[in-house]
Amino acid sequence: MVISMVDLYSTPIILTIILGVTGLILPLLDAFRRRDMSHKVHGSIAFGALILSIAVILVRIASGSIPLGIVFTDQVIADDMFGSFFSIAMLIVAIVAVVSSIEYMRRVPNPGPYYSLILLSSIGMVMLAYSTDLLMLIVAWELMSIPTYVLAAFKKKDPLANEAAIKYFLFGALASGMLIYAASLIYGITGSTNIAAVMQALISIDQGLRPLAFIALALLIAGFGFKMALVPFHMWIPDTYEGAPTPISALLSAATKKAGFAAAFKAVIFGMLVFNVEWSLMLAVIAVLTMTIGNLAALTQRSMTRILAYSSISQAGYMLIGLSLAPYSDLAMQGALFHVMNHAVMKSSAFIAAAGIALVIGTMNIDQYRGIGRRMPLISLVMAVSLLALAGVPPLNGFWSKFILFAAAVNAGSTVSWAPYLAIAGILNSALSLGYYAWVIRRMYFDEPVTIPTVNQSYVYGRAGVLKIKEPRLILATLLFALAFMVGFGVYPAPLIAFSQASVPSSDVFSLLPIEVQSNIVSDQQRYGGSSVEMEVEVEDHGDGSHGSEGDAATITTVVGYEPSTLEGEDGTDTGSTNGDKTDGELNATTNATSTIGHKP
Amino acid sequence: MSDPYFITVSVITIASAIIALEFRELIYGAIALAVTLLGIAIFFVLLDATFVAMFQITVYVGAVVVLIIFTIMLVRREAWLRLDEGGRRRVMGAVIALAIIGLLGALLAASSIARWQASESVPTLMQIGEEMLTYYSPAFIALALTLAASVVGALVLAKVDRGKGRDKGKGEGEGEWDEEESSSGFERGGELEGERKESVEGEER
Amino acid sequence: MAEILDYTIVSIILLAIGIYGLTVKRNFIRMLFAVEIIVNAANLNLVAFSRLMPSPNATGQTFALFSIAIAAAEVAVGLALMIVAYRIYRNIDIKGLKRLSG
Amino acid sequence: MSTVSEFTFSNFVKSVLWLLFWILIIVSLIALPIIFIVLFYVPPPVINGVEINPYLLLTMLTNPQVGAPLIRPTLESLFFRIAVFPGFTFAALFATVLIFAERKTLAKMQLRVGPYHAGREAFWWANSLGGFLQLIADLLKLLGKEIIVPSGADKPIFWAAPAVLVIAAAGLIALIPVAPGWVIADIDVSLLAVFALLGFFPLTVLLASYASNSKYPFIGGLRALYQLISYEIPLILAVLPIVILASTLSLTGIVEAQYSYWFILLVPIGAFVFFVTALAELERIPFDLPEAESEIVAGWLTEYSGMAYGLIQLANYIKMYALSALFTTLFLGGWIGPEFLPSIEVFNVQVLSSGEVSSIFWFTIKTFGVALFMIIVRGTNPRVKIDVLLRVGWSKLIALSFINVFIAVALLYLGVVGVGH
Repeated sequence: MVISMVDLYSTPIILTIILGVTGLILPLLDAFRRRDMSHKVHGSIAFGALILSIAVILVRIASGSIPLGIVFTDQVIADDMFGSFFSIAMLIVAIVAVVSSIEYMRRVPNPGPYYSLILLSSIGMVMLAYSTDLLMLIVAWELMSIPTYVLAAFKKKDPLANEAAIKYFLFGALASGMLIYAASLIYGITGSTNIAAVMQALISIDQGLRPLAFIALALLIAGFGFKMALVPFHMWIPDTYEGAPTPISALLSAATKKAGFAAAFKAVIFGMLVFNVEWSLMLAVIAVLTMTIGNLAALTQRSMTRILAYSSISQAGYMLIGLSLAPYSDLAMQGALFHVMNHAVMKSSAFIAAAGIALVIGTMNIDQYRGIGRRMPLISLVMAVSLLALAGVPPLNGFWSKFILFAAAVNAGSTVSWAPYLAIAGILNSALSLGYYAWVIRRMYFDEPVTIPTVNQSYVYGRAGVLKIKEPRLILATLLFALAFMVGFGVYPAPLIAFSQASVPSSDVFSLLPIEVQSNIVSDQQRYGGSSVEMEVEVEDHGDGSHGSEGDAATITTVVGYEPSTLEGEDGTDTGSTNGDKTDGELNATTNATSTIGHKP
Repeated sequence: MSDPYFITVSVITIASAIIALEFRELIYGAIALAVTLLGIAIFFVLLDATFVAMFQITVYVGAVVVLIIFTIMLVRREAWLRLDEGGRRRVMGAVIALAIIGLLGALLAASSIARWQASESVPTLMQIGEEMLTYYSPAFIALALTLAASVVGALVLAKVDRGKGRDKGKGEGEGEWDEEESSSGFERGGELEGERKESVEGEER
Repeated sequence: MAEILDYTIVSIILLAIGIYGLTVKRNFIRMLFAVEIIVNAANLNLVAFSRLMPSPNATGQTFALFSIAIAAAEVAVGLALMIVAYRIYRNIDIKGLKRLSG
Repeated sequence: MSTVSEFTFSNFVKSVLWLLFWILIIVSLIALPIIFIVLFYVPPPVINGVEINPYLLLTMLTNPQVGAPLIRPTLESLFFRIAVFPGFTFAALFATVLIFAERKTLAKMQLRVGPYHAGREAFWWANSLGGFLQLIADLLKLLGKEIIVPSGADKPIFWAAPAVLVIAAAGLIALIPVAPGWVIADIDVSLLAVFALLGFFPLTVLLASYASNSKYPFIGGLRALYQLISYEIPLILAVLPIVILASTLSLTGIVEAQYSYWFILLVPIGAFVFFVTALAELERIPFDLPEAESEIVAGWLTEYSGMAYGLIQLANYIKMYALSALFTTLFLGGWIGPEFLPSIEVFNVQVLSSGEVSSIFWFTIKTFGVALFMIIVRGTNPRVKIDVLLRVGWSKLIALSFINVFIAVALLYLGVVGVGH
């Protein structure tokens, strides 16, 4: 038996080293100095590490060495485009949270551990996105969750934060217990924890073991559902987002939730590939429920964080459309990924804007937002834009991802009859969500300014009566980045679409697997988007389906995706996408992607 | 099913799990939990996994239960710990639990694992070690970081912040919470009080 | 020697007890107990499968070791949260707990 | 109805006769039937193919030579091992000797004039054993004393704690190999099992201090918790290099790995750290903060009296024996030593081979030496402060044990020792 160590130069390992070393040094800096250093120092170090990590991912993508799509290997982590996509999304949110925390949390003691925990949590998210093994997935899941329990309670004297953290902790612990239980059942059925091996073993599963697989599937969906804020498991979301420090709410809503989706893609969509018929309708029902209940509850709220929390729940419903339709439509997963990236930016910018406003006027109550549009024009602008983007108003990026999702639903109508109803539900819900988004915007811009309570005098200048408000600079900087992202990709979404398209596998894998159950899976030359694409599923003799602690060499390499060389110039596109700029050249793949989008609906 | 050791241990384990949740004195609940965990460890021994069993005892009895009991002793006088649940709620919970047992048990019994034949080969300690340090090495790193994160987090939370230097007054005031204020509306309790206090201080300066 | 079905049934009973605890109890420490019971049920499953499946392998035991360590880390954080709560609520009464509703 | 009367000889005789009468009744009505039932229904033990029936036992009384071939199989039976030789009796005897040695050594070192007359006449031939009977007197005193349970105490825990301590300590001695093959529970992860059992002590101490419902025990219990938890980590880390060098978790395997070098020669830092942490683990001076009598009465032991206290002390000294034996096993080569003692033979049947006798001798001598060293440390050192204790434990000892681990790894890579001799 030869089990090779993991490649030390693969992206997740490099990221782990960068973020892990920084994350472990940060709290030690405090220990060796007599006085706490300020949030600025620690925050800058954390910011540097996160930027460096994103740069590493971009360089790796640019070098063309990362295989496209999702790769399942006989290792516990695989360096693929899917992981890179999610990592970039989550690291962007982490950066936003870090930068805004420098200002927002500046009086909370213990800055070292604070940023260290953010970094450790982002390692968890990154490893989660790259993991191809259930055990790795669960450990990364915990690495992501445990720091956030602490971060949510970081204001130790605030009972609200403590309550929020305790609630979050209990649901999180329940979720991880369920995941471990599900993984134990899957291990029992298949004899392995490697997702590729699980996938293969489930294809030829004994009929008598199917009930166990269903228990495992239900537990997996429930476990991930807690993090993804799906409807029967969403109870903790508003309280936690309200109680936690707002940058941490942004991190929770925009990053750990995405990690939940990444994990669900890996474990449910691919690990449980064989059962796609069984789970897709269930997921679709949950999706509609999630959207509707989230939106309805948001309508009744008066606190900005709670509105955003419920909106976050409803957005999870949109992403779930992508998950539920993944087997039936090429576009579904791509749309879901695109929406993941968009939602990461939109939601974090909305949270940070709320934090910026709260920093000055001292409240999250939207009734106090009257006339804030004139006093804090920039923050209000970003808030308005991100709310509109969340609602999916056309020239903004949120429109495109929702559009692709609904297109996927219509597209899948040819296979499953219920799919178009998802699109209808989604459109109706978008209209519904405009109800409360517009309410906030109305408060900000159309209501007369009253004497707003301005708690933080240091932001106020001018004489009494003509109060002007300085907008917090660092928060503003992150918000302007987000604004550029939202408007930029709203006007010109092609690069992001191409990136998300590069990160999803060809949908043929879904139609392929359940039919050809017993024999080896034939690799097939597929035409996709005008460029020749090769999807290969190599299965070398793997014995009983385990990666095997005994027996001979077991090599399972399941590559679901394209050859790296098919999309030329991918690098330029991606660099553009994360910097929030438009790229120069019209790329081959990009045009193809957009044209595909154009045809399908 | 005719193994007397197995039956004894499972009865003790399940009974003490119920006692852990239902016994009125929390500290006895913790002891019952320890018994449950020991019972699981004995199951591991019956399953020829001595290493896991010993690890379980070392971690759970040596650390986790001690921590739990320490916390219980620290906070045991607190009234809010003894929030009682209604009878209806309890009945509902019991129904849910029985439904889970019935449903999943039936599914299990229907599945083909009942016909599995146990093999003679036993996984050895060497295999565990090898797997952990080769195949699972990234997971091992992640686990190390998880433990580091939990230590950092627990220390930060448990530590009493005495304001130091520049941040003194502000840091303390930050999270302070005034009941009247925050129960009145939707406002955020914590930081706002702090901000307000801080602004007052700023004016004084 | 007990069969695999016996172990899984014990494990499912423990899972049900854990879920019962989490749905019924309103006491943080009890809920922590319930979580521990669930994790231990999963561990029992893992080790039982690892030994009694048709071709035994060590992965289940390795998994159980990982999950024990994870549970310990989780408990440490949970109890730290508890101590923070204790410091906050030491001076006030029970109604503080009702603040976050819905 | 008898009232309190003066002591007269006739009364005395009457009461003695009365007693005899009742004993006779009980024996004939209850004990005899039970004996017969046992004889009829319980199959007699079979040792080495020979059925040990009452007839054989009676024969042995007249002709001991018959029993000679059965001695060795009896020694190898599990019951004997648990109850007598490497097991409980041996450990308890060792503990008794340790208590006595401790008293004598401390008295010599600190010029204490103690009760040295008790037993001086009985042991007239060995002057230094004077005061030996004091131990028995202590035992009788503890047995006779009333056990006072404080009001408001948590009674079940209060009663169970000493028993759990003794059981955990007895579990420790089950794992220690005294000579080749002479170990009660020879499991392949016995070193880890030692740590698992050591984990019971802080828990029980904490519970006992909580159950006493009293201030000083509570303080003592918390101190014990801090101390035991913080010293368990360096203790485990100090043992890690041994596991690396011997590449086994079995104590027997570790001893066998030391036939060429004792591990104390390879990892002396580890031995030092282990010794210090073992002192802390035993709550002995200089780390006896949990029961610091000049500060908090007797710490978590304050409310215990009578035989409960005696049990706790027994557990403590058995634990002391176990940790000394563990030190011997891990660092001093366990039973390894030159074979020089003759074998033990009974009626020309060999009971213990020469190697076994020497092994037991060497093991006992080494263990006793380690224990004596602990006693000397106790006699010459003051108690440390709690903050010093924690700081030493968390920073210095852990750092030392990491250095130690690196040394072991370096030794392994330099090829000085290979994995698993």
